[in-house]
Amino acid sequence: MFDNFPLWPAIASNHALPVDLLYIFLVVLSAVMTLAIFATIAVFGLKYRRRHGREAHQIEGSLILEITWSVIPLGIFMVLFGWGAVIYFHERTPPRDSTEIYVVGKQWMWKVQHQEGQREINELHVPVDRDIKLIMTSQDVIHSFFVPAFRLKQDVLPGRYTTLWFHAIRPGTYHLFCAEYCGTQHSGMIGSIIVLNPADYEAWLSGGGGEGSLASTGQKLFQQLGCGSCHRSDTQGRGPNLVGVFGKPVLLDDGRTVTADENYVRESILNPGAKIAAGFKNIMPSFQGVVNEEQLLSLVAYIKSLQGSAGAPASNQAAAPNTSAKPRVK
Amino acid sequence: MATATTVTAERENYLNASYGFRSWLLTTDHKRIALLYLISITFFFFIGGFFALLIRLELLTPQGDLVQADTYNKLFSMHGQVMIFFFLIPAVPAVLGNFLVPMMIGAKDLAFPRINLLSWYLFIIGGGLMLYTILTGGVDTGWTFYVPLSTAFLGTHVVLAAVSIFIAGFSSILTGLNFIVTIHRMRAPGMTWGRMPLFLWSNYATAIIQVLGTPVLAISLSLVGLERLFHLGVFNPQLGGDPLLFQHLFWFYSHPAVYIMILPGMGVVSEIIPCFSRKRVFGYEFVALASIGIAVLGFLVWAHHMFVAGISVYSAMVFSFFSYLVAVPSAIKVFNWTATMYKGKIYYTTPMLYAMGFIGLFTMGGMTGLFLASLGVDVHVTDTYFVVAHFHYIMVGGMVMAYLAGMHFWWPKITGRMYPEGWGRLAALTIFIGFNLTFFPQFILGWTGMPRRYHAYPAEFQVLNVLSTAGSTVLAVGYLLPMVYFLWSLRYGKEAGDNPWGAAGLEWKTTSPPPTYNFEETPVVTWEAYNYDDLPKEVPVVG
Amino acid sequence: MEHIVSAKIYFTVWAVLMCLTVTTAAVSYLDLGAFSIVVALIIATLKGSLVVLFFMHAKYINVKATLLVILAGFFWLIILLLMTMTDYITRAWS
Amino acid sequence: MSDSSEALATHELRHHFENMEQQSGASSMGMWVFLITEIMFFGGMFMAYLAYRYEYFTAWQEGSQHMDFWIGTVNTAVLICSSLTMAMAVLAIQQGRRRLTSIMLTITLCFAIAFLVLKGIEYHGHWLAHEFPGPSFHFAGIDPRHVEMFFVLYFVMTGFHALHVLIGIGLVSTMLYMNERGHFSADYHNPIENVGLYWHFVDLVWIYLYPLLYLIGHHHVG
Ligand code: HEA
Ligand code: HEA
Ligand code: HEC
Ligand code: CUA
Ligand SMILES: [Cu+2]
Repeated sequence: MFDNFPLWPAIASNHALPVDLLYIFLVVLSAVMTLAIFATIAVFGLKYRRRHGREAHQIEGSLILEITWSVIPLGIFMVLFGWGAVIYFHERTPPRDSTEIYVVGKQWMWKVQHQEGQREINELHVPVDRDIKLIMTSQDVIHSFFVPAFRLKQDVLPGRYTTLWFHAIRPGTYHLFCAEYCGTQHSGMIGSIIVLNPADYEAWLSGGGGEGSLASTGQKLFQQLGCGSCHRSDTQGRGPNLVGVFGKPVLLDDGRTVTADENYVRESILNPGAKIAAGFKNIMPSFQGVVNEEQLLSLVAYIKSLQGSAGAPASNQAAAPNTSAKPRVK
Repeated sequence: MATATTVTAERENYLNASYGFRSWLLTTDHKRIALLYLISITFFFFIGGFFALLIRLELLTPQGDLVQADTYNKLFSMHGQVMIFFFLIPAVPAVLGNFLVPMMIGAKDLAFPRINLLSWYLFIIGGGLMLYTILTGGVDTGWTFYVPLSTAFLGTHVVLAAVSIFIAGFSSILTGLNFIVTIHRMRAPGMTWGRMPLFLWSNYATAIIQVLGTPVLAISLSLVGLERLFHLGVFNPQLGGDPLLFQHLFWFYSHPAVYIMILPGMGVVSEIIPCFSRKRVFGYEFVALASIGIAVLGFLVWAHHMFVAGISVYSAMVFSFFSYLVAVPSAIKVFNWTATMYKGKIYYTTPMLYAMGFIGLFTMGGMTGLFLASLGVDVHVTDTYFVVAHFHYIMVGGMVMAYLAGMHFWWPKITGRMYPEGWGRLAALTIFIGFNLTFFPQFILGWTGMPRRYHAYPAEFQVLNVLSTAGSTVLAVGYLLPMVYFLWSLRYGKEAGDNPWGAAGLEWKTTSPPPTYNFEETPVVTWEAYNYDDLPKEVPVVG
Repeated sequence: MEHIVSAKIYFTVWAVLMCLTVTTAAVSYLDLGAFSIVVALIIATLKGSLVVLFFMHAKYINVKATLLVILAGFFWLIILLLMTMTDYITRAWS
Repeated sequence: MSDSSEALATHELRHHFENMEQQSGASSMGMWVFLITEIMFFGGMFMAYLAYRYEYFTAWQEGSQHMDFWIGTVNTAVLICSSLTMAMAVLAIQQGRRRLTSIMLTITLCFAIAFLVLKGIEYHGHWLAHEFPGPSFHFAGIDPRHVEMFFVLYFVMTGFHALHVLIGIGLVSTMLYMNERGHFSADYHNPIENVGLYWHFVDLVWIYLYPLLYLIGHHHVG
């Protein structure tokens, strides 16, 4: 709004408007209520200020008034609750076919990997008018991905994936902040979100020196780590066939069923024993300390890409030693 | 009124009953312990305020130029920890509560006087450790100690700070324990629950929270300590530990703790407004029960601090819902205080000015709490200056004002002297103006997206930050004033007399300052609370 | 004023507690699936109640407020456990 | 001792109470309030246990199988017996039988020490089996990391419990000493009662720790 004295953050995503509306409602509501209370105090204060010869009237209270001023606020509060919850629910349910982008936070930078293979640091290029879903994790402490212009924020946790989705509506460059205190350079963990027109975005995509798509990086890794020696595209492997697993329910050997989402795949690679697929033995080694967060994400992307008949896992690749993988940076 | 500053042969009271350091440091008199607390927390308030001023100075310019990033992080961490655990939590309960609870129910002392003294010593040990932490390099965890940052990534005195807060927590538990037992078991004949001043109700509610919440803080800090010292990583993500579990445990205490920090202030205001309106409080039962309601419901809302932390969507909704429920009793209180002024006879004394300031600023702070409790809006404003403004409105605008209101109101009882009224009003006004100038801009900063705990910030936020810093200097002057004139009044203040305000309440029925055992003989209560129809129609000192 | 519980009651309670301990230990040899923890906790709660009621005299306390204190303790414990579990249990839903 | 009788007099009714009943009522209520803070303190650990057991079901089963079932069971019995003797100590002093009180307190102490010794043996066994969390932790079975978490909680919970036993030993010893010096009588024995309450509480915590740690996975080895 004003360069030096902003009163309103830019409005740049589909979430901005609903949040702003609720916010405006809240501002008006509380301004009215606060002014009403200030005014009442002022009026009483003047009208009944001490004067000689006037005495206070003793009043016990009034049940009707008490009920009124409990029930009416309660009603208003319930509206606020419902309204806020609806917005939140919408913010937390990404549309099915959103474009996925992977984000890793670490002290004190944001690392971004696109499906197409582009990598960025402290910058995120996204096209306007497309549903984008961010899948995020942290390499060390808790960070928080905050884009004021999108009215969005989500903590980024070590050991787990959290997600965020939006639909940018206006090209431009916007602030990206880390909003969870994460140590010395917390305030330096900032960057920009660059929202591009579709054409500019295509240009940007082709310009960047990507090393092949993320899934293909994952595929290479899959081969290097020897995953394929157990996970084959037929039913003969010692491990389950991973084609088509992602997004489906998996029956575990203790009888429970879980959905194979990003967190499940992640846990399966780092702590295979925690949840064992029914019908298999717990023979898969843990890859904790062998793959870092970014490699993990590429594996996830790869396993996700194994939908139906598309690229089957490389089946007869010999088990390669793990040395080629970079040790996990700490 | 006696204007003489000449010391007439004084009656024996708790101040002159005995002399010497020993008689203070080994005292079990609740009134003396209250004074020990008063001195200690005032000291910590100025330390915390000093850090606040440094924070504000750093934020005068967008670049991080005054102090290093690490230093800045220590500043806000220690500001938060000192202000919360060593100033605001003990402020009203341990000073005014200690002084007044036994007197208001007509008892000679708290139920466990020695435990009361022990609680002060624990406070001092905890405080001493905190000072040691500060002097030997400080701690930069934020006041929230979030893991795994605090357990695995920081090289500062995390364990020391945690231990100091653990110990201070015990002191707080013991105060609460004492109040609960005292209020249950020590009431004078005729002092039924329905006749208790609202100050007691709110301190009772506070005590419930102290007793039931603080141990959970103790265990969560212990677990942080164990993880740092012995690799017992309950929250360690490498072992599948969940950082959110720490947050659940921390906020299970720390949200109710915000009510530890406001309920006693509400109690103070519930005494002052009737007194200076010369009438009964409006809707006594509702104000009393609202305190208990806040204490209980306050335990059901903690995860509203975690809406973007990665908790489940459904759980977030449950906690948002309860956050709105807990706002209802606060609303009831605000309306009842306002209604108490209706058809009263209103005196603009210093305590009353503070109390009115409290209502206004608490309302604003509470209302912005409703913004935060709303899931959709909180996602945007959480961890921004909007939150910082919200809680300073309640804690500084609300509670510190209430604390000052109470100090002025009971100063004559505590010391037997009046403070200078003109200066008092001037200070109240200065604080009100300085406060709003400091913290109102922060709402806008937060809404436009400035994150909290930022050592440096984008240039467009500068103007509002400058305003805020300017305000904080006004505020500093405002807080120094009472320090000066309170000390002045100890010697030169007018003698107060037993009941200068013509106020209800047993504490005004004894002498000022009160004798060691409070009453010559145990009073028998035959009247309702706030019986202003039986009291002087005018405030004696004002006329 | 204060209630004196007879030694006989103490010994009976003690005997029951010992029996329950043996029972719960014995039952642990059976594979009851998900129920084994349920059974174990029911027995523990029985034992706990006996300790609180008799050894700790809760049954004989005539001060209502003290009873309230005890109930509050357990009630708040349940708040802590239940409300936190609302998060863990529903995390997988979305 | 001459000052002990004086102490007796001042201990009987402290100045700020109206009468003995008010004093002893306040004292036992105060103790209960203290105990519920203890409930919440342990509650935090039970919370951690519950959340992780929910998430890492198998690992909890596994970990529990590596508990020393017999020591755990015997220790449960030891604590129950100590609770009985503690209760008897309170009963004895209520009846003014000082000597019996001392005997009962002494037996309680013996049980408490036995508990700690057994616990120590158990810890030692875990140490030898590389079951102490940290760099030396080693576990061959399924899901070692989460099993390590089980052991973390095991040590934290039993460790804090053992600390309480230790404090209990200190308190019971103090009572024993004071009783020998003649501080207590049928009319005045609040401290013993409160220590009794404390001691039963320590037992109560163990009554829950025992199934949660030792029994949940036991049948697999049985
Ligand atoms: C004394 C301290 C205190 C008090 C009393 C409160 C009271 C409230 N607080 Fe606040 N809060 C804090 C101190 C306090 N808070 C602190 C310190 C933090 C930050 C911690 C940190 O992260 O460092 C915080 C953070 C905080 C958050 C988390 C923000 C975030 O980090 O994302 C939330 C979210 O729900 C919240 C909500 C509330 C609500 C709903 C109340 C309610 O109780 C308020 C109820 C009062 C009113 C509503 C006003 C009076 C009502 C009326 C006049 C009725 C009329 C109104 C209508 C009809 C609309 N607070
Ligand atoms: C009781 C609680 C309390 C109180 C009273 C205050 C009082 C003040 N607070 Fe603070 N504040 C917190 C609790 C409190 N605060 C908490 C919990 C946090 C969060 C910490 C965290 O993020 O972890 C916080 C954070 C916080 C921040 C955000 C820091 C950040 O996120 O980067 C800011 C910034 O402006 C701030 C400012 C102030 C100011 C200007 C005051 C003023 O009101 C202070 C006025 C008082 C004085 C100015 C004292 C006057 C004394 C002198 C003038 C003498 C000088 C002293 C000596 C020479 C020894 N506080
Ligand atoms: C020694 C054989 C082996 C190797 C090598 C191996 N796995 Fe596995 N994997 C298994 C077995 C067996 C299972 C099923 C049991 C289980 O869930 O632990 C499994 C399960 C999985 C699952 C869960 C699938 C489902 O249907 O539940 C994923 C995902 C997975 N592995 C990925 C990988 C990746 C990625 C690698 C390489 C980095 C890898 N695996 C290496 C044997 C192996
Ligand atoms: Cu990363 Cu703050
Ligand atoms: Cu809160």
